[in-house]
Amino acid sequence: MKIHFFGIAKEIVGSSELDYSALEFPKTVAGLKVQLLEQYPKLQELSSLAVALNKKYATEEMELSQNDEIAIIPPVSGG
Amino acid sequence: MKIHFFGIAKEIVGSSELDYSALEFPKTVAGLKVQLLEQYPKLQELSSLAVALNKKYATEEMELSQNDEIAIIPPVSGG
Amino acid sequence: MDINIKIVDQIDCTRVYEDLSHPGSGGVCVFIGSVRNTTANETVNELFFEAYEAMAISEMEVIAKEATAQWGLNKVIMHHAIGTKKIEEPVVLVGASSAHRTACFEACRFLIDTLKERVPIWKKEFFDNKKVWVTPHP
Amino acid sequence: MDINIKIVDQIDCTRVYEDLSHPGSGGVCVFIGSVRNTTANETVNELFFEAYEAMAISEMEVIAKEATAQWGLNKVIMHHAIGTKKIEEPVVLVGASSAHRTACFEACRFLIDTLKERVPIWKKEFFDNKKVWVTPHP
Repeated sequence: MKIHFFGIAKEIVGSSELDYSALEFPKTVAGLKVQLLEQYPKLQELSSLAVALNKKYATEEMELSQNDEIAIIPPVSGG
Repeated sequence: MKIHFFGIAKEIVGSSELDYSALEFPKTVAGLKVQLLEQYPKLQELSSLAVALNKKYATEEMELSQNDEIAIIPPVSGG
Repeated sequence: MDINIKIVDQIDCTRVYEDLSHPGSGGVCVFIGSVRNTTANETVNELFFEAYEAMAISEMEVIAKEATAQWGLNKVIMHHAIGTKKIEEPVVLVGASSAHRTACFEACRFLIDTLKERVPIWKKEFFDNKKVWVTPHP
Repeated sequence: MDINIKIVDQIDCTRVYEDLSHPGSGGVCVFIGSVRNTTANETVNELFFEAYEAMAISEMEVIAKEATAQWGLNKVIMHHAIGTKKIEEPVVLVGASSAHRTACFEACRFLIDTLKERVPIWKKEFFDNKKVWVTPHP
Protein backbone atom coordinates (compact mmCIF):
# COMPACT_ATOMS: atom_id res chain seq x y z
CA MET A 1 0.00 0.00 0.00
CA LYS A 2 1.48 3.30 -1.11
CA ILE A 3 1.19 6.82 0.20
CA HIS A 4 2.20 9.82 -1.88
CA PHE A 5 3.84 12.89 -0.36
CA PHE A 6 4.12 16.37 -1.78
CA GLY A 7 5.87 19.67 -1.10
CA ILE A 8 7.29 20.11 2.37
CA ALA A 9 5.77 16.79 3.53
CA LYS A 10 7.84 15.03 0.88
CA GLU A 11 10.91 16.82 2.20
CA ILE A 12 10.19 15.89 5.82
CA VAL A 13 9.50 12.25 5.01
CA GLY A 14 12.46 12.17 2.63
CA SER A 15 10.55 10.50 -0.17
CA SER A 16 7.65 11.09 -2.53
CA GLU A 17 6.25 7.66 -1.79
CA LEU A 18 6.13 5.27 1.20
CA ASP A 19 5.19 1.64 1.01
CA TYR A 20 3.23 0.08 3.88
CA SER A 21 2.59 -3.60 4.34
CA ALA A 22 -1.09 -4.49 4.66
CA LEU A 23 -0.62 -5.41 8.31
CA GLU A 24 0.81 -2.19 9.68
CA PHE A 25 -1.54 -0.07 7.64
CA PRO A 26 -4.00 2.05 9.65
CA LYS A 27 -7.74 1.59 9.18
CA THR A 28 -8.86 5.21 9.01
CA VAL A 29 -7.63 8.61 7.87
CA ALA A 30 -7.34 9.67 11.52
CA GLY A 31 -5.26 6.58 12.30
CA LEU A 32 -2.96 7.28 9.38
CA LYS A 33 -2.38 10.85 10.54
CA VAL A 34 -1.59 9.76 14.11
CA GLN A 35 0.89 7.21 12.80
CA LEU A 36 2.62 9.69 10.46
CA LEU A 37 2.82 12.45 13.05
CA GLU A 38 4.47 10.04 15.48
CA GLN A 39 6.89 8.74 12.90
CA TYR A 40 7.76 12.20 11.50
CA PRO A 41 7.37 14.74 14.35
CA LYS A 42 8.36 17.59 12.03
CA LEU A 43 4.96 17.16 10.32
CA GLN A 44 3.42 18.50 13.55
CA GLU A 45 4.94 21.91 12.80
CA LEU A 46 2.79 22.36 9.70
CA SER A 47 -0.28 24.57 10.03
CA SER A 48 -2.39 21.79 8.52
CA LEU A 49 -2.06 18.27 7.20
CA ALA A 50 -4.79 16.88 4.99
CA VAL A 51 -5.22 13.45 3.49
CA ALA A 52 -6.56 12.85 0.01
CA LEU A 53 -8.37 9.62 -0.75
CA ASN A 54 -8.70 8.82 -4.43
CA LYS A 55 -7.95 12.44 -5.40
CA LYS A 56 -10.49 13.98 -3.00
CA TYR A 57 -10.02 15.57 0.42
CA ALA A 58 -10.87 12.93 3.03
CA THR A 59 -12.51 13.38 6.42
CA GLU A 60 -10.94 11.92 9.57
CA GLU A 61 -13.36 9.04 9.95
CA MET A 62 -13.07 7.70 6.40
CA GLU A 63 -11.78 4.15 6.10
CA LEU A 64 -8.74 3.19 4.03
CA SER A 65 -8.63 0.15 1.82
CA GLN A 66 -6.00 -1.66 -0.22
CA ASN A 67 -6.78 -0.07 -3.56
CA ASP A 68 -7.17 3.51 -2.45
CA GLU A 69 -4.92 6.21 -3.87
CA ILE A 70 -3.69 7.96 -0.72
CA ALA A 71 -1.82 11.27 -0.59
CA ILE A 72 -0.59 13.55 2.15
CA ILE A 73 -1.43 17.20 1.52
CA PRO A 74 0.58 19.79 3.45
CA PRO A 75 -0.67 23.42 3.36
CA VAL A 76 -1.22 24.27 -0.30
CA SER A 77 0.43 27.36 -1.80
CA GLY A 78 -0.50 27.49 -5.48
CA GLY A 79 -1.49 30.62 -7.38
CA MET B 1 -17.12 79.92 -32.77
CA LYS B 2 -17.74 76.20 -33.12
CA ILE B 3 -19.50 73.66 -30.97
CA HIS B 4 -19.01 69.93 -31.45
CA PHE B 5 -21.82 67.43 -30.98
CA PHE B 6 -21.63 63.70 -30.40
CA GLY B 7 -23.87 60.64 -30.25
CA ILE B 8 -27.56 61.31 -29.86
CA ALA B 9 -26.94 65.07 -29.47
CA LYS B 10 -25.41 65.10 -32.94
CA GLU B 11 -28.51 63.31 -34.23
CA ILE B 12 -30.90 65.76 -32.55
CA VAL B 13 -29.01 68.82 -33.76
CA GLY B 14 -28.55 67.26 -37.19
CA SER B 15 -24.86 68.09 -37.37
CA SER B 16 -21.58 67.28 -35.69
CA GLU B 17 -20.67 70.96 -35.61
CA LEU B 18 -22.49 74.28 -35.26
CA ASP B 19 -21.00 77.66 -35.99
CA TYR B 20 -21.99 80.65 -33.84
CA SER B 21 -21.18 84.24 -34.59
CA ALA B 22 -19.35 86.01 -31.77
CA LEU B 23 -22.39 88.19 -31.08
CA GLU B 24 -25.02 85.54 -30.40
CA PHE B 25 -22.60 83.39 -28.45
CA PRO B 26 -23.49 82.86 -24.78
CA LYS B 27 -21.09 83.96 -22.07
CA THR B 28 -21.21 80.91 -19.77
CA VAL B 29 -21.72 77.18 -19.91
CA ALA B 30 -25.13 77.63 -18.26
CA GLY B 31 -26.08 80.19 -20.90
CA LEU B 32 -25.04 77.87 -23.69
CA LYS B 33 -27.14 75.04 -22.29
CA VAL B 34 -30.23 77.25 -21.96
CA GLN B 35 -29.81 78.41 -25.54
CA LEU B 36 -29.36 74.88 -26.91
CA LEU B 37 -32.27 73.40 -24.94
CA GLU B 38 -34.55 76.15 -26.30
CA GLN B 39 -33.35 75.71 -29.84
CA TYR B 40 -33.46 71.87 -29.73
CA PRO B 41 -36.21 70.85 -27.27
CA LYS B 42 -35.47 67.17 -27.89
CA LEU B 43 -32.22 67.65 -25.94
CA GLN B 44 -34.41 68.11 -22.83
CA GLU B 45 -35.38 64.43 -23.04
CA LEU B 46 -31.83 63.29 -22.31
CA SER B 47 -31.05 62.18 -18.78
CA SER B 48 -28.06 64.52 -18.72
CA LEU B 49 -26.33 67.05 -20.93
CA ALA B 50 -22.76 68.03 -20.12
CA VAL B 51 -20.49 70.58 -21.72
CA ALA B 52 -16.79 70.03 -22.26
CA LEU B 53 -14.47 73.00 -22.34
CA ASN B 54 -11.07 72.31 -23.85
CA LYS B 55 -11.50 68.54 -23.42
CA LYS B 56 -12.57 68.71 -19.76
CA TYR B 57 -15.99 68.58 -18.14
CA ALA B 58 -17.09 72.15 -17.46
CA THR B 59 -19.16 73.50 -14.57
CA GLU B 60 -22.22 75.68 -15.20
CA GLU B 61 -20.61 78.95 -14.18
CA MET B 62 -17.51 78.65 -16.36
CA GLU B 63 -17.07 81.38 -18.96
CA LEU B 64 -16.69 80.70 -22.65
CA SER B 65 -14.21 82.48 -24.85
CA GLN B 66 -13.45 82.66 -28.57
CA ASN B 67 -10.67 80.11 -28.63
CA ASP B 68 -12.23 77.45 -26.43
CA GLU B 69 -12.86 73.99 -27.79
CA ILE B 70 -16.50 73.42 -26.84
CA ALA B 71 -18.33 70.09 -27.03
CA ILE B 72 -21.78 68.87 -26.04
CA ILE B 73 -21.69 65.57 -24.16
CA PRO B 74 -24.93 63.57 -24.02
CA PRO B 75 -25.07 60.61 -21.57
CA VAL B 76 -21.98 58.51 -22.27
CA SER B 77 -22.32 54.79 -22.99
CA GLY B 78 -18.86 53.44 -23.64
CA GLY B 79 -17.50 50.14 -22.38
CA MET C 1 3.90 54.71 -13.09
CA ASP C 2 3.28 53.14 -16.44
CA ILE C 3 0.01 54.02 -18.14
CA ASN C 4 -1.02 52.67 -21.53
CA ILE C 5 -4.09 54.38 -23.02
CA LYS C 6 -5.49 54.07 -26.53
CA ILE C 7 -8.50 54.54 -28.74
CA VAL C 8 -8.21 51.85 -31.41
CA ASP C 9 -10.09 50.36 -34.33
CA GLN C 10 -9.57 46.89 -32.94
CA ILE C 11 -8.76 45.68 -29.44
CA ASP C 12 -5.78 43.34 -29.36
CA CYS C 13 -6.17 40.96 -26.42
CA THR C 14 -3.12 38.87 -27.23
CA ARG C 15 -0.62 41.37 -25.81
CA VAL C 16 -2.36 42.04 -22.52
CA TYR C 17 0.09 40.16 -20.30
CA GLU C 18 3.13 41.68 -22.03
CA ASP C 19 1.58 45.09 -21.48
CA LEU C 20 0.82 44.52 -17.78
CA SER C 21 3.53 42.22 -16.43
CA HIS C 22 6.04 43.80 -14.06
CA PRO C 23 8.80 42.37 -11.83
CA GLY C 24 7.16 43.92 -8.77
CA SER C 25 3.70 42.54 -9.55
CA GLY C 26 2.25 39.33 -8.16
CA GLY C 27 -1.09 39.87 -9.86
CA VAL C 28 -2.69 41.27 -12.96
CA CYS C 29 -6.44 41.74 -13.34
CA VAL C 30 -8.01 42.38 -16.72
CA PHE C 31 -11.56 43.15 -17.83
CA ILE C 32 -12.63 42.85 -21.45
CA GLY C 33 -16.06 44.14 -22.45
CA SER C 34 -17.55 42.61 -25.58
CA VAL C 35 -20.63 42.76 -27.81
CA ARG C 36 -23.40 40.60 -26.43
CA ASN C 37 -26.04 39.13 -28.75
CA THR C 38 -28.99 40.47 -26.75
CA THR C 39 -29.96 43.52 -24.73
CA ALA C 40 -33.18 43.57 -22.69
CA ASN C 41 -34.25 40.36 -24.50
CA GLU C 42 -33.89 41.86 -27.96
CA THR C 43 -31.47 40.44 -30.52
CA VAL C 44 -28.59 42.80 -31.23
CA ASN C 45 -26.88 42.59 -34.62
CA GLU C 46 -23.96 44.92 -34.04
CA LEU C 47 -22.81 47.99 -32.15
CA PHE C 48 -21.27 51.22 -33.32
CA PHE C 49 -18.95 53.25 -31.08
CA GLU C 50 -18.11 56.92 -31.45
CA ALA C 51 -15.62 58.82 -29.28
CA TYR C 52 -14.66 62.41 -28.60
CA GLU C 53 -11.18 61.06 -28.94
CA ALA C 54 -8.90 63.73 -27.46
CA MET C 55 -11.13 64.15 -24.42
CA ALA C 56 -11.66 60.39 -24.03
CA ILE C 57 -7.92 59.90 -23.83
CA SER C 58 -7.44 62.69 -21.34
CA GLU C 59 -10.33 61.39 -19.17
CA MET C 60 -8.87 57.88 -19.25
CA GLU C 61 -5.53 59.32 -18.16
CA VAL C 62 -7.19 60.99 -15.18
CA ILE C 63 -8.90 57.71 -14.23
CA ALA C 64 -5.69 55.69 -14.64
CA LYS C 65 -3.73 58.13 -12.49
CA GLU C 66 -6.43 58.10 -9.83
CA ALA C 67 -6.34 54.29 -9.73
CA THR C 68 -2.53 54.21 -9.65
CA ALA C 69 -2.46 56.56 -6.69
CA GLN C 70 -5.26 54.82 -4.80
CA TRP C 71 -4.06 51.22 -5.23
CA GLY C 72 -0.31 51.66 -5.75
CA LEU C 73 -0.37 50.04 -9.19
CA ASN C 74 2.71 49.19 -11.23
CA LYS C 75 0.92 49.37 -14.59
CA VAL C 76 -2.44 50.32 -16.00
CA ILE C 77 -3.94 49.72 -19.42
CA MET C 78 -7.12 51.23 -20.89
CA HIS C 79 -8.01 50.58 -24.53
CA HIS C 80 -11.35 51.37 -26.15
CA ALA C 81 -12.43 50.48 -29.67
CA ILE C 82 -14.45 52.70 -32.01
CA GLY C 83 -16.42 51.91 -35.17
CA THR C 84 -18.66 48.96 -35.94
CA LYS C 85 -18.29 45.90 -33.70
CA LYS C 86 -19.87 42.51 -34.30
CA ILE C 87 -21.17 40.03 -31.69
CA GLU C 88 -18.33 38.58 -29.56
CA GLU C 89 -15.86 41.28 -30.59
CA PRO C 90 -14.01 43.00 -27.73
CA VAL C 91 -14.81 46.70 -27.35
CA VAL C 92 -12.94 47.69 -24.23
CA LEU C 93 -9.91 46.34 -22.39
CA VAL C 94 -8.82 47.62 -18.98
CA GLY C 95 -6.28 46.12 -16.63
CA ALA C 96 -4.15 46.75 -13.57
CA SER C 97 -0.91 45.23 -12.30
CA SER C 98 0.00 45.26 -8.59
CA ALA C 99 2.02 43.53 -5.88
CA HIS C 100 -1.02 41.78 -4.37
CA ARG C 101 -4.25 40.60 -5.92
CA THR C 102 -6.82 42.58 -3.97
CA ALA C 103 -5.41 45.84 -5.31
CA CYS C 104 -5.51 44.80 -8.97
CA PHE C 105 -9.06 43.42 -8.69
CA GLU C 106 -10.41 46.55 -7.02
CA ALA C 107 -8.51 48.85 -9.37
CA CYS C 108 -9.68 46.97 -12.47
CA ARG C 109 -13.31 47.22 -11.37
CA PHE C 110 -12.83 50.94 -10.70
CA LEU C 111 -11.30 51.44 -14.16
CA ILE C 112 -14.24 49.96 -16.05
CA ASP C 113 -16.94 51.45 -13.78
CA THR C 114 -15.45 54.94 -14.00
CA LEU C 115 -14.80 54.66 -17.74
CA LYS C 116 -18.49 53.86 -18.24
CA GLU C 117 -19.50 56.86 -16.14
CA ARG C 118 -17.16 59.54 -17.43
CA VAL C 119 -15.35 58.79 -20.66
CA PRO C 120 -16.98 60.50 -23.69
CA ILE C 121 -17.72 57.47 -25.83
CA TRP C 122 -21.15 56.60 -27.22
CA LYS C 123 -22.69 53.33 -28.31
CA LYS C 124 -25.38 52.80 -30.92
CA GLU C 125 -27.24 49.49 -30.92
CA PHE C 126 -28.37 47.96 -34.21
CA PHE C 127 -31.43 45.72 -34.04
CA ASP C 128 -33.33 44.06 -36.90
CA ASN C 129 -35.64 47.00 -37.47
CA LYS C 130 -34.20 49.92 -35.53
CA LYS C 131 -30.98 51.51 -34.35
CA VAL C 132 -30.69 53.51 -31.14
CA TRP C 133 -28.06 55.50 -29.30
CA VAL C 134 -27.80 54.01 -25.84
CA THR C 135 -28.75 56.71 -23.37
CA PRO C 136 -29.04 55.48 -19.81
CA HIS C 137 -32.19 56.91 -18.26
CA PRO C 138 -32.26 57.91 -14.59
CA MET D 1 -21.17 25.17 -19.52
CA ASP D 2 -17.72 25.39 -20.97
CA ILE D 3 -14.85 24.69 -18.60
CA ASN D 4 -11.20 24.79 -19.65
CA ILE D 5 -8.80 23.41 -17.03
CA LYS D 6 -5.11 22.63 -17.40
CA ILE D 7 -1.84 22.04 -15.59
CA VAL D 8 0.83 23.30 -17.98
CA ASP D 9 4.56 23.90 -18.20
CA GLN D 10 3.95 27.41 -19.47
CA ILE D 11 0.94 29.67 -19.20
CA ASP D 12 -0.13 31.09 -22.56
CA CYS D 13 -1.80 34.46 -22.00
CA THR D 14 -2.20 35.28 -25.67
CA ARG D 15 -5.26 33.04 -26.18
CA VAL D 16 -7.24 34.14 -23.16
CA TYR D 17 -9.87 36.13 -25.05
CA GLU D 18 -10.37 33.39 -27.64
CA ASP D 19 -10.82 30.94 -24.77
CA LEU D 20 -13.35 33.09 -22.90
CA SER D 21 -15.32 35.04 -25.50
CA HIS D 22 -18.92 33.99 -26.01
CA PRO D 23 -21.86 35.51 -27.95
CA GLY D 24 -23.89 35.72 -24.73
CA SER D 25 -21.15 37.45 -22.75
CA GLY D 26 -20.81 41.18 -22.28
CA GLY D 27 -17.80 40.81 -20.00
CA VAL D 28 -14.76 38.71 -19.36
CA CYS D 29 -12.62 39.02 -16.22
CA VAL D 30 -9.18 37.48 -16.03
CA PHE D 31 -6.63 37.18 -13.23
CA ILE D 32 -3.01 36.28 -13.91
CA GLY D 33 -0.73 35.52 -10.98
CA SER D 34 2.97 36.00 -11.61
CA VAL D 35 6.36 35.71 -9.92
CA ARG D 36 7.14 38.83 -7.92
CA ASN D 37 10.75 39.84 -7.26
CA THR D 38 10.29 40.14 -3.48
CA THR D 39 8.42 38.46 -0.67
CA ALA D 40 8.35 39.97 2.82
CA ASN D 41 11.14 42.36 1.73
CA GLU D 42 13.50 39.58 0.63
CA THR D 43 14.68 39.26 -2.96
CA VAL D 44 13.24 36.21 -4.69
CA ASN D 45 15.21 34.66 -7.54
CA GLU D 46 12.70 32.13 -8.79
CA LEU D 47 9.83 29.89 -7.78
CA PHE D 48 9.26 26.19 -8.22
CA PHE D 49 5.74 24.73 -8.43
CA GLU D 50 4.76 21.14 -7.82
CA ALA D 51 1.25 19.72 -8.25
CA TYR D 52 -0.63 16.58 -7.33
CA GLU D 53 -1.82 16.80 -10.86
CA ALA D 54 -4.83 14.49 -11.10
CA MET D 55 -6.29 15.85 -7.87
CA ALA D 56 -5.46 19.46 -8.78
CA ILE D 57 -7.44 19.09 -11.98
CA SER D 58 -10.41 17.50 -10.27
CA GLU D 59 -10.40 20.20 -7.54
CA MET D 60 -10.27 22.93 -10.16
CA GLU D 61 -13.22 21.30 -11.92
CA VAL D 62 -15.22 21.38 -8.70
CA ILE D 63 -14.37 25.07 -8.21
CA ALA D 64 -15.20 25.95 -11.83
CA LYS D 65 -18.57 24.17 -11.61
CA GLU D 66 -19.38 25.89 -8.32
CA ALA D 67 -18.60 29.30 -9.89
CA THR D 68 -20.59 28.50 -13.01
CA ALA D 69 -23.64 27.56 -10.94
CA GLN D 70 -23.37 30.53 -8.58
CA TRP D 71 -22.77 33.27 -11.17
CA GLY D 72 -24.36 31.78 -14.31
CA LEU D 73 -21.12 31.88 -16.28
CA ASN D 74 -20.82 31.11 -19.97
CA LYS D 75 -17.18 30.03 -19.78
CA VAL D 76 -14.49 29.41 -17.18
CA ILE D 77 -10.76 28.95 -17.57
CA MET D 78 -8.25 27.77 -14.91
CA HIS D 79 -4.64 27.10 -15.91
CA HIS D 80 -1.78 26.55 -13.47
CA ALA D 81 1.89 26.18 -14.36
CA ILE D 82 4.34 23.76 -12.74
CA GLY D 83 8.14 23.68 -12.70
CA THR D 84 10.62 26.53 -12.33
CA LYS D 85 9.28 30.05 -12.94
CA LYS D 86 11.37 33.19 -13.24
CA ILE D 87 10.47 36.71 -12.11
CA GLU D 88 7.61 38.18 -14.16
CA GLU D 89 6.55 34.81 -15.55
CA PRO D 90 2.84 33.96 -15.26
CA VAL D 91 2.08 31.01 -12.96
CA VAL D 92 -1.70 30.94 -12.86
CA LEU D 93 -4.45 32.17 -15.16
CA VAL D 94 -8.13 32.12 -14.19
CA GLY D 95 -11.02 33.79 -15.94
CA ALA D 96 -14.79 33.96 -16.22
CA SER D 97 -17.15 35.04 -18.98
CA SER D 98 -20.68 36.28 -18.23
CA ALA D 99 -23.55 38.41 -19.51
CA HIS D 100 -22.83 41.27 -17.07
CA ARG D 101 -19.61 42.46 -15.52
CA THR D 102 -20.36 42.08 -11.82
CA ALA D 103 -20.74 38.32 -12.23
CA CYS D 104 -17.43 37.81 -14.03
CA PHE D 105 -15.51 39.98 -11.53
CA GLU D 106 -16.93 38.18 -8.51
CA ALA D 107 -16.50 34.77 -10.09
CA CYS D 108 -12.90 35.48 -11.12
CA ARG D 109 -12.01 36.54 -7.58
CA PHE D 110 -13.68 33.40 -6.22
CA LEU D 111 -11.73 31.22 -8.69
CA ILE D 112 -8.31 32.48 -7.60
CA ASP D 113 -9.14 32.69 -3.88
CA THR D 114 -10.54 29.17 -3.80
CA LEU D 115 -7.73 27.79 -5.95
CA LYS D 116 -5.24 29.16 -3.42
CA GLU D 117 -7.15 27.56 -0.54
CA ARG D 118 -7.91 24.13 -1.93
CA VAL D 119 -5.99 23.07 -5.02
CA PRO D 120 -3.05 20.75 -4.20
CA ILE D 121 -0.20 22.78 -5.66
CA TRP D 122 2.93 23.80 -3.73
CA LYS D 123 5.35 26.64 -4.21
CA LYS D 124 9.03 26.70 -3.23
CA GLU D 125 10.74 30.09 -3.02
CA PHE D 126 14.40 30.39 -4.01
CA PHE D 127 16.35 33.18 -2.29
CA ASP D 128 20.06 33.95 -2.53
CA ASN D 129 21.04 31.68 0.32
CA LYS D 130 18.02 29.49 1.07
CA LYS D 131 15.03 27.81 -0.48
CA VAL D 132 11.76 27.25 1.35
CA TRP D 133 8.44 25.59 0.71
CA VAL D 134 5.79 28.23 1.26
CA THR D 135 3.60 27.02 4.13
CA PRO D 136 1.11 29.61 5.30
CA HIS D 137 1.09 29.70 9.10
CA PRO D 138 -2.13 30.32 10.99
